[in-house]
Amino acid sequence: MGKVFAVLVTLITLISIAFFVMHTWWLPPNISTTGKAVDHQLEETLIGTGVLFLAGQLMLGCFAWMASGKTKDTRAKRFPGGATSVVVTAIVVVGIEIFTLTFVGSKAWGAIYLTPAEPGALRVDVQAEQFAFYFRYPGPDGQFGGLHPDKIDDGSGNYFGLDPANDVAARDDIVVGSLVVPVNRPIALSLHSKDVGHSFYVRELRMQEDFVPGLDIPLHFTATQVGKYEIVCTQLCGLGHYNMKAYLEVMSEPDYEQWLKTQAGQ
Amino acid sequence: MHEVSTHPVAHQHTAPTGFIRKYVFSLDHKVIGKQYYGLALVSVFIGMVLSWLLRIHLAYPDYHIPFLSKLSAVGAPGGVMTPEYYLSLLTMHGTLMVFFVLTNAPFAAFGNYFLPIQIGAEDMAFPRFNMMSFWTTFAAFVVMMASFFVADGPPISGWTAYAPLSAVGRDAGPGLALGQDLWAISIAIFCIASLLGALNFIATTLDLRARGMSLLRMPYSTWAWFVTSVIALLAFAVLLPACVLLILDRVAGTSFFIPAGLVLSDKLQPHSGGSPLLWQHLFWFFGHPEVYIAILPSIGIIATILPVFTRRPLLGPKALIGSMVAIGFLSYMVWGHHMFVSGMNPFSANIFSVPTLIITIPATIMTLLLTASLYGAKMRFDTPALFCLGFISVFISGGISGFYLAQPSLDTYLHATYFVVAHFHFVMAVASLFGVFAGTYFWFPKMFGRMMSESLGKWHFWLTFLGVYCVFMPMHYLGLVGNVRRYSAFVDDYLAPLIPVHRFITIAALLTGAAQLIFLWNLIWSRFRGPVASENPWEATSLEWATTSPPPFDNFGGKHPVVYHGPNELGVDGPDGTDFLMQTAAPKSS
Amino acid sequence: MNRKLLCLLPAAAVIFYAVKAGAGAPIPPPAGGTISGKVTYTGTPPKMKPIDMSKEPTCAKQHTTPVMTENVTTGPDSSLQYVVVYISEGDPGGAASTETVRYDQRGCQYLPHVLPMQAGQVLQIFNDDQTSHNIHPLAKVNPEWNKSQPAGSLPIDTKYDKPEFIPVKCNIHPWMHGYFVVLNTSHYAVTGPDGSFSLKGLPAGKYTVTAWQEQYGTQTQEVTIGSTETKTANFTFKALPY
Amino acid sequence: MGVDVQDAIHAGQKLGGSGLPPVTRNTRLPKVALSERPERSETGVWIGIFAIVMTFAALTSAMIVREGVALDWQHFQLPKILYLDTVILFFSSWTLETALSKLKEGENRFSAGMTWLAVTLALGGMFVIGQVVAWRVLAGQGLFLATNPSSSFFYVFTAAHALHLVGGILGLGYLIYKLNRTRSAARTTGIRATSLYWHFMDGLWVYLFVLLLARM
Repeated sequence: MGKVFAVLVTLITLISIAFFVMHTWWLPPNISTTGKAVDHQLEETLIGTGVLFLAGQLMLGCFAWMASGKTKDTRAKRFPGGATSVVVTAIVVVGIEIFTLTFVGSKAWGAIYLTPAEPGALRVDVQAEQFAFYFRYPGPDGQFGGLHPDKIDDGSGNYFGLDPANDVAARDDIVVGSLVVPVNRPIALSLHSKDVGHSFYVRELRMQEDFVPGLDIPLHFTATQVGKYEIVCTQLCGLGHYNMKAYLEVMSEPDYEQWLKTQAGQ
Repeated sequence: MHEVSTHPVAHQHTAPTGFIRKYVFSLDHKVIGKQYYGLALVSVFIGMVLSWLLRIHLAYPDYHIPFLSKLSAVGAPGGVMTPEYYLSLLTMHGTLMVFFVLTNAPFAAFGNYFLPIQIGAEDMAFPRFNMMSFWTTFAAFVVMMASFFVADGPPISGWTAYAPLSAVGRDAGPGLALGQDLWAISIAIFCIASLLGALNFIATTLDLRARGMSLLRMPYSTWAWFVTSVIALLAFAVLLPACVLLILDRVAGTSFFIPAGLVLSDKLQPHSGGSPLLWQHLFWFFGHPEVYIAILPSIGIIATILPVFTRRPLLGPKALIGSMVAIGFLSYMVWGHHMFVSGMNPFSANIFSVPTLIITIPATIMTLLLTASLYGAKMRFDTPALFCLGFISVFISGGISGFYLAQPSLDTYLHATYFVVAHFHFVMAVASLFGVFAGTYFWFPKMFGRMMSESLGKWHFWLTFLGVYCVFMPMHYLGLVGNVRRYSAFVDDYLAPLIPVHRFITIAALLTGAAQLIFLWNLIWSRFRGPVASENPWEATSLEWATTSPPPFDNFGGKHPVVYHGPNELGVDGPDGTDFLMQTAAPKSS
Repeated sequence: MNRKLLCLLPAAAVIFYAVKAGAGAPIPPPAGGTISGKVTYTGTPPKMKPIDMSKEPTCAKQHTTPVMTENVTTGPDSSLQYVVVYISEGDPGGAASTETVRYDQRGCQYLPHVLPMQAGQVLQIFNDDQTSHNIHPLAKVNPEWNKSQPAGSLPIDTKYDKPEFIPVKCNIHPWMHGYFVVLNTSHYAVTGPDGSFSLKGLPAGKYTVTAWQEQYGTQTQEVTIGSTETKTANFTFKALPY
Repeated sequence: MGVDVQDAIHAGQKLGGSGLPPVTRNTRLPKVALSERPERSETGVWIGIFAIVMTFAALTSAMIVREGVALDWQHFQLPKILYLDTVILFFSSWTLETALSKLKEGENRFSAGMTWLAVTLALGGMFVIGQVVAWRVLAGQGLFLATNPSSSFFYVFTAAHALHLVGGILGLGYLIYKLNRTRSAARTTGIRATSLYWHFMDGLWVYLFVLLLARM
């Protein structure tokens, strides 16, 4: 019985690890300047924990195997070093693991969340609502119009609650359904929600941040690859949660300028 | 064996007569324990069926399930789930499993039945409170179930009920009107019940220990229940006011969690200034300790059972107990790791991540102690033993993924993906349930006086063990691809290729679930047909095995056990050729 | 067997066309008077905005030209579309018509944008898209409900008993916006792209005709007509750029 | 590992030698001046106190956070009657103590003790009524539960405390009823538990009152 268990555990462990090693299912390539550190961190963790996982399961398996054998004197074999060795090993091994991970990891985290966006960054105002993202560019005047929740009217496409009648800055604001940004240019997002909690998740940016109703949350990134990527909501926000998405379109500088012109025209 | 002492262990009360007092409103902790177990059993099977429905919908979105349209014509027109009904069932699955199964089965059920016996008491410290706490829990259960039958179904805000989604009411979507009210009320009631229960456990452990039962002589399970009840006492004491504030926001128009200027369903909400993050902080201050409320009792149960089958004392009893206490203590400093990307100050993420990683140390110590205790043993592979081994394996698997989620820098990618689902199902749900299974196979003879079928038990183990790995291991891969959880359908371009993986998981889940029917059948069959159990069939040392199976009303037939040893007297030269000493074994006076 | 079938084919064809012709036969014009007219605006109406459906590819690819918002839909020589014109007073009313009103969700748009119906008349809502929709009529007088309709599921049958202008929105696709206009009368019309309308089959009498536009509200006119007379009633709304 | 087993066995043999097993120390309780072994009910109250402290701590932090996140916090004057209430509750603690001392003195002072208990009960009732009056006063000023976060928290805090105090009143009532039956303090349990809870309620109120004074 113990032998069966040992074999089964070993098989499960090896198969599980195999899929990790073979990258059968894997992250999409990173396209942000801060993402590299995250990927590096992930590799570190994968190796470290992979070893622990393998060691733990195999140890369990092989002890179970031994335990099913013919051991005459039960007092004969004690775990070398007894409890103390176990405790010490745990503290040392896991301790080292933790120390290195925190040390390296906090840098990766800091680069994304603790450093402010460059002053020259392109500002985009992001509003999440049930169940879509809308993006606002300041328009030719470089000014964002003020927001008035009481003016919000999806029927007339006024998703943000702008007041063009009285607010000149709001008149040329560009509101679109996808986030279009120039490549290699720092982008500074300001996340705010119209109704409930949502989240901004772009796998390729290695980034996720919640929209919290009542707060404006800053988030900044620099995309290094031209292309079209999905922005999805990861915070349960209601019945359309699964369908709440938008596209991040990273364009070359000229394409972006062209796009901006056409938008301003409408 | 027993020594009669005049030391007042528990107040004398006589066995009740009459069905109601005996089986329904009973003061007997053993009956109450069974009642908790029954409630957990009902909940776990409802929860399991819900998970089946969810899995089927994910893998085969267009598959018609006629029975669903019976359950809710609105929620599943023609047997196909609407997105909101998927979320309703998801919420109920989570709520039932976390509160009514993982909190009730290993802690309330087994704790109620065995904590007093293991410390040599006649009953709980406050039998009336004990009865109240069960029936309050039952009331909570009924209220929760009622939400299935209200107009637009159970709430869709998940078991974490994040505000403002859970707070603004019907404008936020179906299920968030009456359904969410019932949810909040039910949880509030559940908190009261758990507080009563925890209070009772603590008082019992402190006051009613038999003569000679020093704290360090208590079995690990008792220790686990004791530590858990302390955690529960403080955790539910925070969730309760949180629920009250939520209910006030919903029904009384206050603004604790709802900020100003929210527009839902084209209506400007009449609230101002509330803080959604406040709910998250209050909830997770309860929510994370809740994880340990679910897992610690199982660890204790495993640590109690394993030595009985390795026939040797567990490695480092003090280290194990110390780790439990350490975890209980640390569990209050880590709640923020659920909120790394919640929009709270990113500095605090680094701060919360440290204790979160540190808490893995006591966890590792416990796992290693359990594993190392197998070394060089001659093991008896009865079903409880197998589930002990299974527990260690899944606990390792689930614990490992904790390393990832404890790091903010990785959480930015993995948060709210199936990686998280895999993590907490392994470490919290499956591990805890393996503890419950082990406990059931181990204590069933004591509870019902009959052994459970070994062959059925073994089938149950192998299928379940293999099954859970097939169900939850692939979810790690889904998480790495960035498959978001709580989606009722996968419409994103990058999710379509993952559907086959989801199909595999669904089929595995259905089969694993079916394997649980073997367990259910085993319970029923053994209850009536199982071979009659002796007083101490497993040759264990703790006090519950020093009385008849099942124990008499006052547990020890009027005697007051006196304890001479710790629970670790295994692999020693016991009386008449046995290899163990009961805790009550009087030392040879030579 | 096959030959028989072949012989039958022409016959079948003949019958088929006969039936079709019968169906297509001109219906005699309804007795009673007619009120017709045109709805226009003065001033500058707001510019309709293009709707970005990229979120829902199955819908986006159904539209070659971008779909515009429809809250103030204008036509040639300053005509206004989607204005509901109906008899608000003078119509004795009577039992609700038995024919069902059809409301479609196609290409992530509500068709029609404005749907008038008689109180008590059966309303059938269809989802013709490959995606789940959600219908949430924000009724205040009538009961409010909010249901999702997965792709390929049965139509939703419902009705409204009290007259009301009900905004309808899809919770899944925020841009989907329309109106149910529940009326006490069976005499109503919605202005077409050229802003014209006509209320036919009115018994002789004195009527109050009301025109309703979702953004600019209502206007009324008194009209008296004889049994077969046709009168004109034009409405003009004042439009603002914002 | 083996060490542990050996220890235990030795311990066992030592026991065997001395014959008497060690008696469990049952006074593992928060420090409290007690002559005799504590009653179980007292342990229960102590544990309950921890839970209640936790609850009010949670509410307090919630209030501080809530006051910080938005600018909509309006300060208002606490109703004057709360000062009176505070005095009443203080006084009730004192009457309770006198009652207990009288009861301890023995059978001859029993009825006096009972009278003081009744007084305490009455004072407790007066306090609750006082709180209700305070709510009426605020309502009179147009400050209702949902008017403003400050008023919301005021009602929540006072109501939560009043609810717990009602529990104390019921306990006290039950104690009086039992004493009346047994006619003796010696054979009645739960006296010290009740007084402990009552004094805790008193202290809790003082904390709340100061807190509310500072924040409202």
